[in-house]
Amino acid sequence: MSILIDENTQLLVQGITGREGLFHTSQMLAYGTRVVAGVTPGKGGEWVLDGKVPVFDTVQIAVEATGANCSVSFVPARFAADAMLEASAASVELIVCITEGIPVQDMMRVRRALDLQGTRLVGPNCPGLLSPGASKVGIIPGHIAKRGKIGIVSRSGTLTYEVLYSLTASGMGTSTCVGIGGDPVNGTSFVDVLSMFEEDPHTDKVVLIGEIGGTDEEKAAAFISDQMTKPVVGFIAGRTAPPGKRMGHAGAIVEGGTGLASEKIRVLQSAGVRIADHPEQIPELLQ
Amino acid sequence: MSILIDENTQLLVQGITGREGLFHTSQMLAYGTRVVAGVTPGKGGEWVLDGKVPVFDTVQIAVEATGANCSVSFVPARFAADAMLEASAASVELIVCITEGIPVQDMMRVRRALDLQGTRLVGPNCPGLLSPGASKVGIIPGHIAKRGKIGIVSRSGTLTYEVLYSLTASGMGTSTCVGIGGDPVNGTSFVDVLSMFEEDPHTDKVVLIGEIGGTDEEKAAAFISDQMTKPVVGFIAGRTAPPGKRMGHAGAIVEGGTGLASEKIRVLQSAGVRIADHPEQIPELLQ
Amino acid sequence: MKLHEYQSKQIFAQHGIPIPHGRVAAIADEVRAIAEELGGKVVVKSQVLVGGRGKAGGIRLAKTPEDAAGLAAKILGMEIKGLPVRKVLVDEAVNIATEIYLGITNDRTSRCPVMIASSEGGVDIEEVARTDPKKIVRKRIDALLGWRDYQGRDLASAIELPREHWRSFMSIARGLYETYIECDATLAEINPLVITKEGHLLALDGKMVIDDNALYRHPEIAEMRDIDEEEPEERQARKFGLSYVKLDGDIGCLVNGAGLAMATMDVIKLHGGEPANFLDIGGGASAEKVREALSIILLDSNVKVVLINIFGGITRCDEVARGILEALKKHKAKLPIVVRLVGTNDEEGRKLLAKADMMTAKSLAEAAQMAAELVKEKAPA
Amino acid sequence: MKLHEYQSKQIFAQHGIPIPHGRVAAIADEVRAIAEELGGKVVVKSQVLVGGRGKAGGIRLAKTPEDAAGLAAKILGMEIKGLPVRKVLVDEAVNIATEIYLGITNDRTSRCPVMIASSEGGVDIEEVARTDPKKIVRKRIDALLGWRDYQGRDLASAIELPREHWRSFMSIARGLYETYIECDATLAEINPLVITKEGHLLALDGKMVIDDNALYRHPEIAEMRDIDEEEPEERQARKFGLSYVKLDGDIGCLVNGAGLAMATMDVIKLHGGEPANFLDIGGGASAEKVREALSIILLDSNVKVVLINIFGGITRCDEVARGILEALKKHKAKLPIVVRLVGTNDEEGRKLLAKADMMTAKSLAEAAQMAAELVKEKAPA
Repeated sequence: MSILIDENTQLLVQGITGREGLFHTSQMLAYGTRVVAGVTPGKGGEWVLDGKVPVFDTVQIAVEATGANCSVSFVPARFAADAMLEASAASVELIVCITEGIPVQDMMRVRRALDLQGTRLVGPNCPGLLSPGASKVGIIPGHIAKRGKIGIVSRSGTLTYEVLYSLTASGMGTSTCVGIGGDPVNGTSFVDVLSMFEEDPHTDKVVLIGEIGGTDEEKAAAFISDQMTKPVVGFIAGRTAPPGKRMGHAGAIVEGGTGLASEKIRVLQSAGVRIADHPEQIPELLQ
Repeated sequence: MSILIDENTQLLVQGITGREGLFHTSQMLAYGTRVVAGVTPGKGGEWVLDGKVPVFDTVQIAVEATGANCSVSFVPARFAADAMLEASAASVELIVCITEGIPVQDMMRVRRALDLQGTRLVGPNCPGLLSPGASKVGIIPGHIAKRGKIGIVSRSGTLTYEVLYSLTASGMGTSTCVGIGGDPVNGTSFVDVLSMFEEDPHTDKVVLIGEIGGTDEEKAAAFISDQMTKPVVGFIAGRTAPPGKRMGHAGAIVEGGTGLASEKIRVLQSAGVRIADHPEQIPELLQ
Repeated sequence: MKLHEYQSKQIFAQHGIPIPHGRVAAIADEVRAIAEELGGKVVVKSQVLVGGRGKAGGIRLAKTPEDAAGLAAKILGMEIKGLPVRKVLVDEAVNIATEIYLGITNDRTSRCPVMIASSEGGVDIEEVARTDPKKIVRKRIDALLGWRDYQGRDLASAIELPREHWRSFMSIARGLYETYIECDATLAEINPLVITKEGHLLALDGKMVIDDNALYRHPEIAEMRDIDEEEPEERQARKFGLSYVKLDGDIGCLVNGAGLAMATMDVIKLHGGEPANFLDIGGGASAEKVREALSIILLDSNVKVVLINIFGGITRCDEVARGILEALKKHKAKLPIVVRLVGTNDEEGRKLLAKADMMTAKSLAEAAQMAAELVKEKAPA
Repeated sequence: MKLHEYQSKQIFAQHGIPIPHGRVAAIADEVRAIAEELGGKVVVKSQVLVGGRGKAGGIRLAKTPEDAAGLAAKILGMEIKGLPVRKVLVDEAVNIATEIYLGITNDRTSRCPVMIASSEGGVDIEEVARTDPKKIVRKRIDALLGWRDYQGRDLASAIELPREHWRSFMSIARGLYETYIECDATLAEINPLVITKEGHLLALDGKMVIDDNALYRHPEIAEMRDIDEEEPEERQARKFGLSYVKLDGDIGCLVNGAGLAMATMDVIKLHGGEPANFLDIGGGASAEKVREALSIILLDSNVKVVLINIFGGITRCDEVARGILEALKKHKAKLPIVVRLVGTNDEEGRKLLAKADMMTAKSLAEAAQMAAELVKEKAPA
């Protein structure tokens, strides 16, 4: 019915008493997500949202008290790395980090540490996850999607909403929508999510929304070509973007010719992915 | 016939052109060990010991050129951590580090990194390995042992020779003698070696030589009690040693009551290990 | 954030990397004095944040202090790729025997830092990477373990550096790694790293890019920002936390989210239009932020039509509408504006805008098409 | 290598850990001056490298500078556990509300550093560990990832530290970790870490032990060694790279290898003897090193018999024999010596010693038995 999150997801919100944390917690509760705990250091013992969610000082105490198995983090960028490591150390299985603006060297260390611990991370700088009708973890507007059999994975935020919106408008439903985030170093990749959708009996077709930069789309193309049986429709943002400000010679050497939208579209098409010219064309290509 | 090393071990010597490296390489060659390469930065291209062993600048080049699968290191303490990491990065499977005096914080980092890479380390501050008649990796005098069915594992150096010597004098032979070293943080533990001996069809009985400090003997006792079928004879050095200079309260708290010879002897005896009063008594207990 | 050569080299020197003696100057007389101090023979190097300074004549060798002052006067009047030269670095001239390359950057594919070396340093390093990739050697660095000396030796060996320079090379590689880590750089590069005829290694040129997200923990580096080098629009955008890139077209775009902003540009182009900019107002923008964003677009004289595309999630459409109205009031703009608002509080937003004179679109495609047609209508036939 | 309290606290302060104002002094007049500077009310603390200073009267509160000078005069004349007090630390007196504990050391079982905290700081922390182990909280630290702030919060929460002190506690924990790492400490401990009545956290006492193997990279710490605090024999041993511990018995032991040295002591005891020392000459000892080792033993007036047990591996028996002969010649010793030499070049070694008047044994057991009997023979019946 969904991947990564479902009705049984017991959610902990890191940074729950901040403006964004509080607002989106109320949205998630309203959607039906089981938000069992919040964490804000120094505010342990309080309750927020009319006494619906208890707040704890540390993730460890929150997990011990509530059995939370998933965390979503709205913690400010300068404390975000620590928050992810804290959740991982407390054996939270899935961490969804919404925070944007985390220094890339922090993320390189965090990603390595989380891999060693075996913790799955989605994000950072991502809109999170939505399994329509079951659970919402993050900030994707719930009302724009309905339950169905299309899996969506995206590096983008609002562009994803655009696609969800046009799917719903065309009468199509979604199994799970996964925003993996657009940062240079993040957790879960396209390939990770594609392989989950391939295994998921409740997903029939997949939408992949990529953008310029990096090689995640190229790896996805290789995976689709080698291991996927389900049809994939794609959109790559940035066809008209000017070549990015280059990072010296080293950047050019490391990135080589990769990262261009045209190249990503080419390899995805070779892998059998139907590429939309614009986001609102996706429902048509899924039919 | 042996564990860890045998006739097929292809040895690389790190620090081969130093005084100790060179002397012990000649000893190992004389014993029949297949020493295929040496490494000393800046001396790549030279040959040592009458042209018997080629020297390379880096471990990576040496491994590529010779297929070495085991390394023994005589590199001075301040460069030893780097040497182990270098060998591990070059995919050497077994590293034997003879060097003593390596800072303990270096070893904590090295051990963690080697574990992540899946590299086995014996030592540091150890005499190495001897599989009589097959291979010698390290500095254990080869002539004092003969091939047989007794496995030896020890935290000590010369005390191990003492035991080997008295075994040989009593007509007993050794499958493999493993000196794991006495440093607070090292690689292979008693339990690691005991489980290899337990699996080794050519080892009938095992000698364990421990000493005061740490909890390695206690863990060995638990393993012997739970999983070993082969008889084990032990000796623990330091029964008369004065309580060590304590490392503040933290040391006392961390170490607790552990580390004393009397306690180690007690738990080993409870696990069915026969404990010798003095090293030369070991052959008698093995009969 | 890019650093100038002279700033990068000063930081390198703090981490034990040898650099030529030299100082920065903004007027020719100072250059003469510095050249005298340095013994006469110097290199005068324009300090602008673009590549290709040498080919543009922005790097010149001077044989005497007089000569240096003359060249500096010329260079300080130049523009390189549109950027006026406001400072020059005056470095002692060195006798170059060999030029090699050493750099460190993030490898996003393997999610770790990577150190890169080549025996073929100098301006053509990227050409080498294309035509002779074996000459480019990389060492990935474990993000937790950090740089290890043996890796420097591996690189030195792989680029066939003569052994007498290994120790010095390893020390420079260590220093470059420390620079990269301690400054939160995304790039730290020495090109060329020269071996002088006297047999010393020296970082002749240096380049650093700092992770903007990490500047909060490096106030001393943040202060190095050279605002003279920014487009005024970009400076204004940065001030309000907006992500803005100026482009060549005539349809100004205001969008929330980078992916959606790029997709909007793509769809404009698909309908025959040309975007005048990339502008992402980010998530949860306030009316004030929207006002400033729209102001930047309205002040761009190339812009003929404005397209506003907002998909409200964290961002509230009513807040966006308020910001639009404030900007219009402030600038009394007469430009045609196409607006598409969907998502959180979109009804309220549309109501607010109903009073203003602007076109509304239901879909992104429709909005782009409208904008493109408006431009054509305005164009002289 | 142990550091004094005042040295440890100075290092702590360099890493941002708040400590009381204070200075060290060696004479009572200085103490008066320091006390005046600090405002009169001070604590005078003996600086010796043993525990139990407080119980021994080596830590005293002074109400006036005069009082401080008087107490210092007394303390500077004391011996604590056999160690003469040569310096006192004069610290401002603080108003203590609560005493907690914070320390970091190596956990050899899990092969990583471990930070330890307790709400029950002060002299009885080990008693707490025994009787109420739940009051002692530990945090293991990933050797590659290092200390993370959330761990400090976990500790603060676990010891039920009032929330207003968390930020300060986390900063101290971070500072203590940095101290431990940057000094290659095997222990860095604050006991007590006090909360003053004014609500500040302050490291009232400090202890550090540095890894001797890492001293080469900390010359500034190596210079802090207080040679007044060492036994002369141990100082001499350290000078020559020997590992020596003085004991209470009368059989001097000279052995190669720590394990064998301990086993030798065990076997001596098994035969009714009492070792006078632990002495490991290490691997591959030169004649000079052996000479110095034997000299230390021969100069110990408690020693009645010497037992030399060498199992040659790297160590060459002929080299050992040469060292023995040199020492005997130098000291003209008349003590009975039992020698057991086996291994590399043992024939040559035994030949060299044949000329000297000493007993040889074939096994360790035999050597120990001989030594023990010789002591009994020499003892007055």
